[in-house]
Amino acid sequence: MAKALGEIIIDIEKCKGCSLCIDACPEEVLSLTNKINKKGYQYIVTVNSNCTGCANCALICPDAVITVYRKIEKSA
Amino acid sequence: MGEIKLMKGNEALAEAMIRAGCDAYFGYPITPQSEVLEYLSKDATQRTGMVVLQAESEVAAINMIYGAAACGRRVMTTSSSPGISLMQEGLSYIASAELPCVLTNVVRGGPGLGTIQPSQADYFQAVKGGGHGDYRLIVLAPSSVQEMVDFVRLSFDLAEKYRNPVMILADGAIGQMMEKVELFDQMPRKTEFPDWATTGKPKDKERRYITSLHIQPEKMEEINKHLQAKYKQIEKDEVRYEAFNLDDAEYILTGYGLGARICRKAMDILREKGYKVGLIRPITLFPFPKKVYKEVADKVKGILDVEMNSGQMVEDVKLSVCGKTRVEYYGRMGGMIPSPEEIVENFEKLFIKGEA
Amino acid sequence: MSNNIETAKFRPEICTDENLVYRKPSTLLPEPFHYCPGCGHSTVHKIFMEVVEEMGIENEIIGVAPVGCSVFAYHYMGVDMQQAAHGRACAVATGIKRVQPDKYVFSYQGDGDLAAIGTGETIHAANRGENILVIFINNGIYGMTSGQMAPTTLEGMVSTTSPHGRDVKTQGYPLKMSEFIAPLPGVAYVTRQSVHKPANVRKAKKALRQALEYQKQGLGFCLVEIVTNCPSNWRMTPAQANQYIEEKMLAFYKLGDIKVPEVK
Amino acid sequence: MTQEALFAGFGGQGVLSMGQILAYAGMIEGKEVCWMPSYGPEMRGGTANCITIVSDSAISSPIISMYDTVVALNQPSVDKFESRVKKGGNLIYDSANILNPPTRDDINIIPIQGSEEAIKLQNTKVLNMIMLGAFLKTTNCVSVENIHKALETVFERYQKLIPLNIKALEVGMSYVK
Repeated sequence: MAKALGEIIIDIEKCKGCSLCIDACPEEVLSLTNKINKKGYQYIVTVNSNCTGCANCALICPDAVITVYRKIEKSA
Repeated sequence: MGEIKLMKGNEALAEAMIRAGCDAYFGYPITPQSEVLEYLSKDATQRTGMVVLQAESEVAAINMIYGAAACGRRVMTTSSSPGISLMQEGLSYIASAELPCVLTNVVRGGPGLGTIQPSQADYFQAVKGGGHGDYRLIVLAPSSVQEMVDFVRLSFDLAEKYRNPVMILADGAIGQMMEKVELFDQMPRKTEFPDWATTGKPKDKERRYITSLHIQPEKMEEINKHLQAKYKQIEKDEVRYEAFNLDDAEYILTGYGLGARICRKAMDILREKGYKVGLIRPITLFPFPKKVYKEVADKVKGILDVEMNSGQMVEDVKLSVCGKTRVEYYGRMGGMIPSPEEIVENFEKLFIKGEA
Repeated sequence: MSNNIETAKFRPEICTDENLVYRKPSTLLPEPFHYCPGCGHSTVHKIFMEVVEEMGIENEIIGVAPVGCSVFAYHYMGVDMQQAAHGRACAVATGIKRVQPDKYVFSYQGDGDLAAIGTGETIHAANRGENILVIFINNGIYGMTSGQMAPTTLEGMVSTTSPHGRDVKTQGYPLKMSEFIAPLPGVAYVTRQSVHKPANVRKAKKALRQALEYQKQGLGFCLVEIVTNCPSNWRMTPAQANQYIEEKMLAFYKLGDIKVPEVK
Repeated sequence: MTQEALFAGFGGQGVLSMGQILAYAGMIEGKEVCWMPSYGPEMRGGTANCITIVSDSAISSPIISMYDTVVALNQPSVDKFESRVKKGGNLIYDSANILNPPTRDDINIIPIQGSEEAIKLQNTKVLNMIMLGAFLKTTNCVSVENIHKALETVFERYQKLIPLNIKALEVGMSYVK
């Protein structure tokens, strides 16, 4: 069976912390930090490596701050 | 003494409108005056029964004003520069049909969509008649939140006295800032309406009609002559201004609205520096207080006109002094506000150091 | 890579070009959106620019920005654009299209702009069958001027000029512009979409692409209405606002195609 | 006596209400007051500031370029307004998230650990009141009692928030000797 390995890169200075991606992620990969960026917003970070690269977060992200990668790994 | 409150200029204007017994308000959202419609939407109708309606556009709003004013009601609208431009057609009709109404322009920087920051760039439009044809608005320029209140009542009185539209020419800063205001008591709404108003044909009188179309030029000239005579009368009787330190003044600062407030601080700084500076603040921009300028022109070395535009009122100041003294202009445009220090610096540059 | 970017912590080996699934479209300019957190305007800008990038038409399209929150659309959409007076976008777009019929032309308008002050221009452009795309953002409120009632505000919905909830007796009924415009013979395609869920984002993007394809075929006026949120003026979090779309807005503004061109 | 103050920070930090509460208190105290906001289209985030003038005599210009006191709640505000404090005036700032603190030596620089204290009070929204407390103790421009009265007006519909805000005010005051 093939397994999808995903990874995302977040442009934290453009993130406004709206958190829509957190709800959109089926794998609960994302969370809001306590830190704030230069614009004064708390931003999102990844908190685990469960990402499958489904890109739901990037689709819902209004500010296009998320870049998504996905690698299909064939398991034995 | 009336009720004292801390209020935003736009809200104070709206409160004054309710208390002045206004019958109807029609408006459309535009920054920086949207608070007027918002404030009235809260409970104006519950308080006095007045009509408050958000129109679909400024074009619609001014024509709603036309309709309601022609019924003899106390009506008012407010907007900001681009919206006021849209109202010009309606205003020309209203002026021609001699309908009393009050409108407020909370001016923002232009031209075009411009900016939402305070400006005085609509002086020409307001004072010289922004729509087509030979007409004038009575134009009042408040320089404090208190005057936003006081001028509402005054405007209704003037509008009804002369059957002419009155404009309160404020700016974004006066609309948005909060100051202490004393409010007048609630006035009753009118129950009797003028003879000319279209309230349904009276049984024993002629029916009335309101129009600005007079296809025969002879008739249209008559209307124009009548309007011009009215404007002359207004110029004779309704001039209002404020003046400070004219007695010993060697120089005059002049400006209106917010500009005049800033000039007052500049005058204080200049007086501390030892210059004998006075201040003239026109309150009515039409009718323009020509006489006071003419009188000081003989005594002073120069007048510095300060405006938040490219120099519009300065033309009226120059016409008033007829070349008898030097008139200079300093100002900022596009929503920028001159600081008192800037005015002082430019005053010294122009008049003291002589680098014109 | 800039320090400002949170790099992948766990598996950087996945982040290679061949594994790229989604990145910001090149047609979207680097300027950060001025929109509030969670605002649907940003989402629509983003997907529309994706469509432009995918169709490879960034040099053949001219857009019109309205008055309203999206007045700054030209700061973000990396294509030639004009800014129009309040409500006049369809007239401006007509001017552009008539002198350059071989270019794609779109206007991007909010509900205040399109359905209040600009109703006349919108209806007449539609009725003339102007071969343009109108993207109509319906969030039931005036955003830029901070939360006044719009023509599309739902019955009972609170705004700063309907603080007791919209009273249809004195303030009129919410206006379904799409249904209103669809019957006009010059109109080719009318659809209503939303961007409050990932699946809806995909569909909305498809509809925008479809509309541009129709324009290419010269079929006439296309209107893509997108029901979206205004978290700031609805006084909600972005998540609550999207929930409100699901429960309230979509109950009145039904999603789906309202008119599609007849297949010849 | 006249106090010309500027309050600046991110939108949503309660910057405008700080200035308003001061203006209300000044009015209650029988003084002349003027509150002037910077206003813009962006509702959340972005920067916001307001000028509040409290004076014993009539206020001429509501627009000023130099301030007796600047209260800055973030780095952009410190950067922008440090140079706009009058010589001998005060710059009060929240020291959290400040990488480049102010450097002038001809003004009183007063760092307040406002954000930390707000977290201790379990409500980050009271940062503005902590800073206002520091402002009051520094300038003495209105009495604390009148600020309390002003809060009753401003929080007309949210009376239950008043005790927390008063506590925050006190915390801020305790920072200034």
